[in-house]
Amino acid sequence: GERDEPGASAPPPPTEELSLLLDYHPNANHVGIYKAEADGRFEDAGLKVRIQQPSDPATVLQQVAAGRVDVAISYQPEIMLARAAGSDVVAFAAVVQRPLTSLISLPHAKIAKPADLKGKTVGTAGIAYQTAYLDTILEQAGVDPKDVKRVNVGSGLNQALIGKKVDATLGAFWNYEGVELTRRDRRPVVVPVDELGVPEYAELVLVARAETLRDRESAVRRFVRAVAVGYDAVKRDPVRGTIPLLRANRDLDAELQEEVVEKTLGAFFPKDDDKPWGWLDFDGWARYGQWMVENGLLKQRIALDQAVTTDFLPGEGAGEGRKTPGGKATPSEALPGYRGS
Amino acid sequence: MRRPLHPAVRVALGVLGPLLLLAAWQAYVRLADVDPILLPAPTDVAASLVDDRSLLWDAFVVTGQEVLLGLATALVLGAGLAILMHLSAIVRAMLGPLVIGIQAVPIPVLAPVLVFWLGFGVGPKIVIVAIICFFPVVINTLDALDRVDPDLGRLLQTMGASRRQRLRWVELPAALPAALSGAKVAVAIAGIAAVFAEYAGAEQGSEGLGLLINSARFSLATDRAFAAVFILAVFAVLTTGALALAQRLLAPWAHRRPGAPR
Amino acid sequence: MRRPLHPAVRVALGVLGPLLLLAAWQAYVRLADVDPILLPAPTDVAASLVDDRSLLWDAFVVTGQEVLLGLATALVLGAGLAILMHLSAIVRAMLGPLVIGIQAVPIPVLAPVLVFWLGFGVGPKIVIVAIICFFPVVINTLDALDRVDPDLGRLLQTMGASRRQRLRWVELPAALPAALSGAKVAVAIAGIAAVFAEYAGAEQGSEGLGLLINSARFSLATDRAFAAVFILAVFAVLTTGALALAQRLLAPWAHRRPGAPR
Amino acid sequence: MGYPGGSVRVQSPPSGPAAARPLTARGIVRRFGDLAVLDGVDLDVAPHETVALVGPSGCGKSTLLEMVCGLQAPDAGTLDAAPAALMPQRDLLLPWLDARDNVALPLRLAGSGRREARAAADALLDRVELGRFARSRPDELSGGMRQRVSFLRALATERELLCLDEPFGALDAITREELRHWLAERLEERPRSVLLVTHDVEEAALLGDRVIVLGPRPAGVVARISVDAGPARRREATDPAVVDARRRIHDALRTAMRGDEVAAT
Amino acid sequence: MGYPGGSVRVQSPPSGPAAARPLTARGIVRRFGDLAVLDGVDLDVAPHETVALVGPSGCGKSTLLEMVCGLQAPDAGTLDAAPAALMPQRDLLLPWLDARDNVALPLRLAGSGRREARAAADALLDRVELGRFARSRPDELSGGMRQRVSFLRALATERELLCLDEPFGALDAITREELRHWLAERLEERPRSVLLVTHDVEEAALLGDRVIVLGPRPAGVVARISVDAGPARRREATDPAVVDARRRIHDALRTAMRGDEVAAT
Ligand SMILES: Nc1ncnc2c1ncn2[C@@H]1O[C@H](COP(=O)(O)OP(=O)(O)OP(=O)(O)O)[C@@H](O)[C@H]1O
Ligand SMILES: Nc1ncnc2c1ncn2[C@@H]1O[C@H](COP(=O)(O)OP(=O)(O)OP(=O)(O)O)[C@@H](O)[C@H]1O
Ligand SMILES: [Mg+2]
Ligand SMILES: [Mg+2]
Repeated sequence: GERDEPGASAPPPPTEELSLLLDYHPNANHVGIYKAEADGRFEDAGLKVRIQQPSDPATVLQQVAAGRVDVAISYQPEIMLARAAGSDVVAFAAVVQRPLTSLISLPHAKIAKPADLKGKTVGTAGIAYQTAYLDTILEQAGVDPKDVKRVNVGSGLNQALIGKKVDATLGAFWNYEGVELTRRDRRPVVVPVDELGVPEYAELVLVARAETLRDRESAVRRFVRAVAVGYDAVKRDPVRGTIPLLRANRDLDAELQEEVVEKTLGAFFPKDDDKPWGWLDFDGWARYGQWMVENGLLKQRIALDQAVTTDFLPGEGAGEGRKTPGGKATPSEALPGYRGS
Repeated sequence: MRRPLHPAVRVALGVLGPLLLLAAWQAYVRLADVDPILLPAPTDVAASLVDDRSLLWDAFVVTGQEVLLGLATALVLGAGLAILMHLSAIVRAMLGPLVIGIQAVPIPVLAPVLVFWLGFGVGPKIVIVAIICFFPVVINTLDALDRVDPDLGRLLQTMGASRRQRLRWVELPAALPAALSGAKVAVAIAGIAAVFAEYAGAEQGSEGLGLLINSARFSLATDRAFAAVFILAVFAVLTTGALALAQRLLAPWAHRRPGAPR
Repeated sequence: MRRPLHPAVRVALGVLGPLLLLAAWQAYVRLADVDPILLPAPTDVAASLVDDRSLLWDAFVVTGQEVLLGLATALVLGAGLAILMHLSAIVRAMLGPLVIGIQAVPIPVLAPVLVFWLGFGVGPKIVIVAIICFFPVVINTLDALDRVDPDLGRLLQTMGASRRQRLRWVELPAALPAALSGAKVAVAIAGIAAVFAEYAGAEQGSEGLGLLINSARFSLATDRAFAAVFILAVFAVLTTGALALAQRLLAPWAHRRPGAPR
Repeated sequence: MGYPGGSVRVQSPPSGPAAARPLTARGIVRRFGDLAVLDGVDLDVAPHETVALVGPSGCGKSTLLEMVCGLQAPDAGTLDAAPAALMPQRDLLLPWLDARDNVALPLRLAGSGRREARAAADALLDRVELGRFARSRPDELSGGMRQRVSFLRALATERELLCLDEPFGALDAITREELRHWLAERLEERPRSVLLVTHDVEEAALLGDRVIVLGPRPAGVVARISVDAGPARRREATDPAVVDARRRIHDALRTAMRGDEVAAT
Repeated sequence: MGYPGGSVRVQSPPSGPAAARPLTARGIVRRFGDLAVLDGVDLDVAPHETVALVGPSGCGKSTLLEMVCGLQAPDAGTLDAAPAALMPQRDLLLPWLDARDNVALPLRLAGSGRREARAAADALLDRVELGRFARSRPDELSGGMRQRVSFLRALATERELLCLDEPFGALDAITREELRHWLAERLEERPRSVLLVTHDVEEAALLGDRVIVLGPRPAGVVARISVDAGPARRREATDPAVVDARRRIHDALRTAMRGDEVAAT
């Protein structure tokens, strides 16, 4: 009941269409978006958001870069790779602030700590940067990479794990597969990669073409604020906040999603309470970029001032955090949403 | 003089075969104690079929539509292209390798480009189903046209038949039975083609069986994934059966009973 | 009396067709300014073909092996099953729906189970390639056997031929040309089948083109993915061409030149 | 399907020393839908006898032969036949075998080795002037040449009963005469029973020990004519007995086909 | 491919009021690989003339007919022919059309409507006693019935030159006689030129205005026999001129095929 009631004579705001491509099938990570939609936040903001889902996460940035969709949810590492490949895509809000990707094993494999990976078989999704996590983890644990057998199992991570074809997987999410396996009483050992020596990064990030941010600045701004309100609402009442997600996606299991939302709540918001929802930590991006360079995933560091902006975030954060690595260089004026500082 | 089976017996056996497989599967899962996330028991799948029926039905409607539209496109374009390649040695030489080459393009590479052009609606799915189903139709039709007894065509030539008339009266009817074998292959694989096609993505609320299978796997609800697969399989059996029937009705002369004289 | 094209002309046209496509594609990418992570220009793909040649070659060796083994399995089992179904109405009624139904099972659902049984080696890939390629062979062979002029078989019966002899002397040779159309379809799709098969997973270091495409896509190295696709396409064109040749050599009677008399 | 009314007995191959009658047919009836084709045909072939079967086009001669060979069943009547070799009306050569292998086929089926069967086939082909076409596929042969190959293929089976459906219809007068002689000769050397369908009345009179004339559809036997002209090998077209048989066959046929007209004249 | 040595001219359909000669062939040579088939054949058909072509099996008669119809090219020689209708030796009925539609086919190809063409076909089928088989597919017809359908199909084309390859070979004597009469009648009503291949020497004498006898392969013309027995429609097998022609054809054939033997007697 917080909406102001403008006079009956006032015309409704013109609605603008905005297409949103999720990173994967709708799931608990998207809970705030559905909440915002159900609460009419997009409508209030004069937006009609068309939600689209891929079945193939690799296609998300392709569609953004090519301009098929206005905004999308993608992964921080992939956005950096896309920039390195010359695509002018820009991250403008984080949906999940920290890594979800985890090392998961089942009790029979007896992997309590990374050092136990020695002589074991690890399944990965064949994604280069995730494979590099394993290198980093092993290095930190002092295990010779040659002593670990790696298997590229594509999208069959969980099946390979459950079929005992691998001793551990690297690539599944602690908040999803981790929860689901626990619920199903498989007693998994789940460790997020950032707890194993991989630099922290934002797992899910809102992204758009720079061109879109420039041309449709206002729409994107309104969109981000609406989504933020959605996630805030979920935080206040996670159980009721999950209902819209479940309504929109009847194939989701209610108990699982509620539990995932519960577990993930903290990761939807920056650690620092002062920062608004969606905060993008430039130092984190820089550290991660450095790690990518060190691991041969990037040939050179990318210009972060072109890749990331916090200009679209709500409240205090808006226009504030735009920084280059080390905070020294001045922000690029070409950056979308730049209003000087 | 072999007797054909009574149709009722045939249907009974057709049901018995899969039932035996299901029984063996059930026994295996129970005895070997296979994790249901990996391979659910048929009874679990059946339970999911019942529990998730409305969900599955909605997804099936989406996928069924993609299958039918894509298949229709494939049949029309496939037969058309085969005829064109049959008529023109130049078209054939130019397009032959292309048609085969395109067949070898994995869907995941193709899908994003199609989505870019056609959006997340039914468009790219129809194109993908059509591409997958198109090839057996082309090859079978073209090969069948090539094998037509040339004497028949030459006889028509003496009657002053135009190229088009020769095609209409001799080559198409002669090639029809073998061409329909290609259509049968196309029909049988159309379902799986639609599943792959849906990996291209979809608009919220219009997910087909392909997406359903995938998200079920993501949620470790393997029984639901198998329930969807079961629906796909039944659909394939029914559509292929319908085409086999059509084959007999459309080309009765090619299916003389072995017992009948002459 | 149409003149067939000179083989050199045919090859030239066969190269020209794809070249025209590549040119159009290059022009489109340049003019429409498509983002290269979606659709790289042919020149970029060519560059990747050169740069990544050793990577691509190693992957091709893996995939090529899967293709050939899977294909051989499919051809042998497919033809064998078709013959069995042709000989026994009971086998046919029982297995017919099963064979079609299995065709409709999406690989991603099947792959983990196969991996569970066969591990990450070449085993599950061969099975998957075989399953995908098997079906066109079965349908085409079976349909072709059904269409054989029954009078020929009956004549052999009067000569006291056993069922096996009738098969050997009449039905198999008569069905051969049409059955080979099925083999052609199988050969053409074997490459893509191998790509899907590799989604079953492989040990690091022995990934084929399918996994290479997959990881290239996640690394947004779309040009490398397309380079792999290009290799697959060329491989498909070559193997299918070889089979078309085999078709003419194995069944010369079915390919009388239209210009020749009688 | 099955045999709704008629009963068929195929004799087991070695019919014993005192060979049974190779063919006994009684009251054979055959219908296709509502088309009555054969309507109560009685037919016997004695051991080593040549029976010629003459009748209007479409009366059911080929159908009868197929029944004798066990390829169709009568709708009523009984049929007791020795295993028979069939030379079908359309040549039915296997397109994928050359002339030699087509002729050798029955030998191969009976278990001969390839080389042996081919040698036998080559010898036969030489006999009908097709030696140089041994390696030609059927689609490289003329109509009459294909007919000869098909004829040889039937001869090559060592069956006791030969069913020949117009064996020489596509041959020129001279070649036809030669083959007729050769057949008569072979039958003398190695006697067999023959059921011969022909449209050539003279041929029936020259080769048949007896001639059975069928009437128009629904066909029954309208005449049984014995040709008392000595062994076929020594008959001449001008022998009075042959000329007489010819006339009688022709008359029977004409009477059966346009009964009233003849009655009118 | 192409026409290495021979030259072919197909006359354009409306050959003008003073119709050109429907067929002029000079020095026709045809080889298949190293098999010399035709070796310098000269052949003319005058307007409205029936020319019978007789020769040993495999001498190249069908090949010659195909060349006349433009389906093959001679290796040497010149050939100038009006558009011709062909009744091929094997019936070549379209298996997917019933008897009626097979006969109606040339009319449909020439642009007639379906109904009209079918009516014409039905009338023709009635004429050869196949009225009740109009709706039967070729595989439900007997050999002779198929031959009649194929014959009608050739007649149904309104071509000036008819090339008939053994049109009555599979018919019984009576039906054959009837069709021969009917053909003669139709040719009188609506004159056409006919090139008729036949193995039946009597038929050649009864239908042909002239008879060309070919020798064995490599074939040339060994005799040209004029039959001076009046119009075909009124000839009888017993006419002295027919009997005489018959004898001459037979002798020519025999001489050509076993030259020495005849010389010896
Ligand atoms: N499969 C069939 N279906 C329907 N009718 C058939 C079939 N086979 C034969 N007939 C009919 O049976 C009749 C006899 O056919 P058959 O071939 O036995 O004749 P025939 O005496 O051999 O004639 P011909 O001398 O012309 O060869 C014909 O009228 C034919 O139409
Ligand atoms: N396509 C071909 N390839 C090779 N040889 C051929 C071909 N067509 C015909 N011949 C040969 O040409 C010769 C003449 O054949 P053709 O059919 O013209 O004979 P024909 O006079 O019609 O004989 P018949 O009276 O037996 O029908 C035969 O020896 C045949 O083997
Ligand atoms: Mg017959
Ligand atoms: Mg001929």
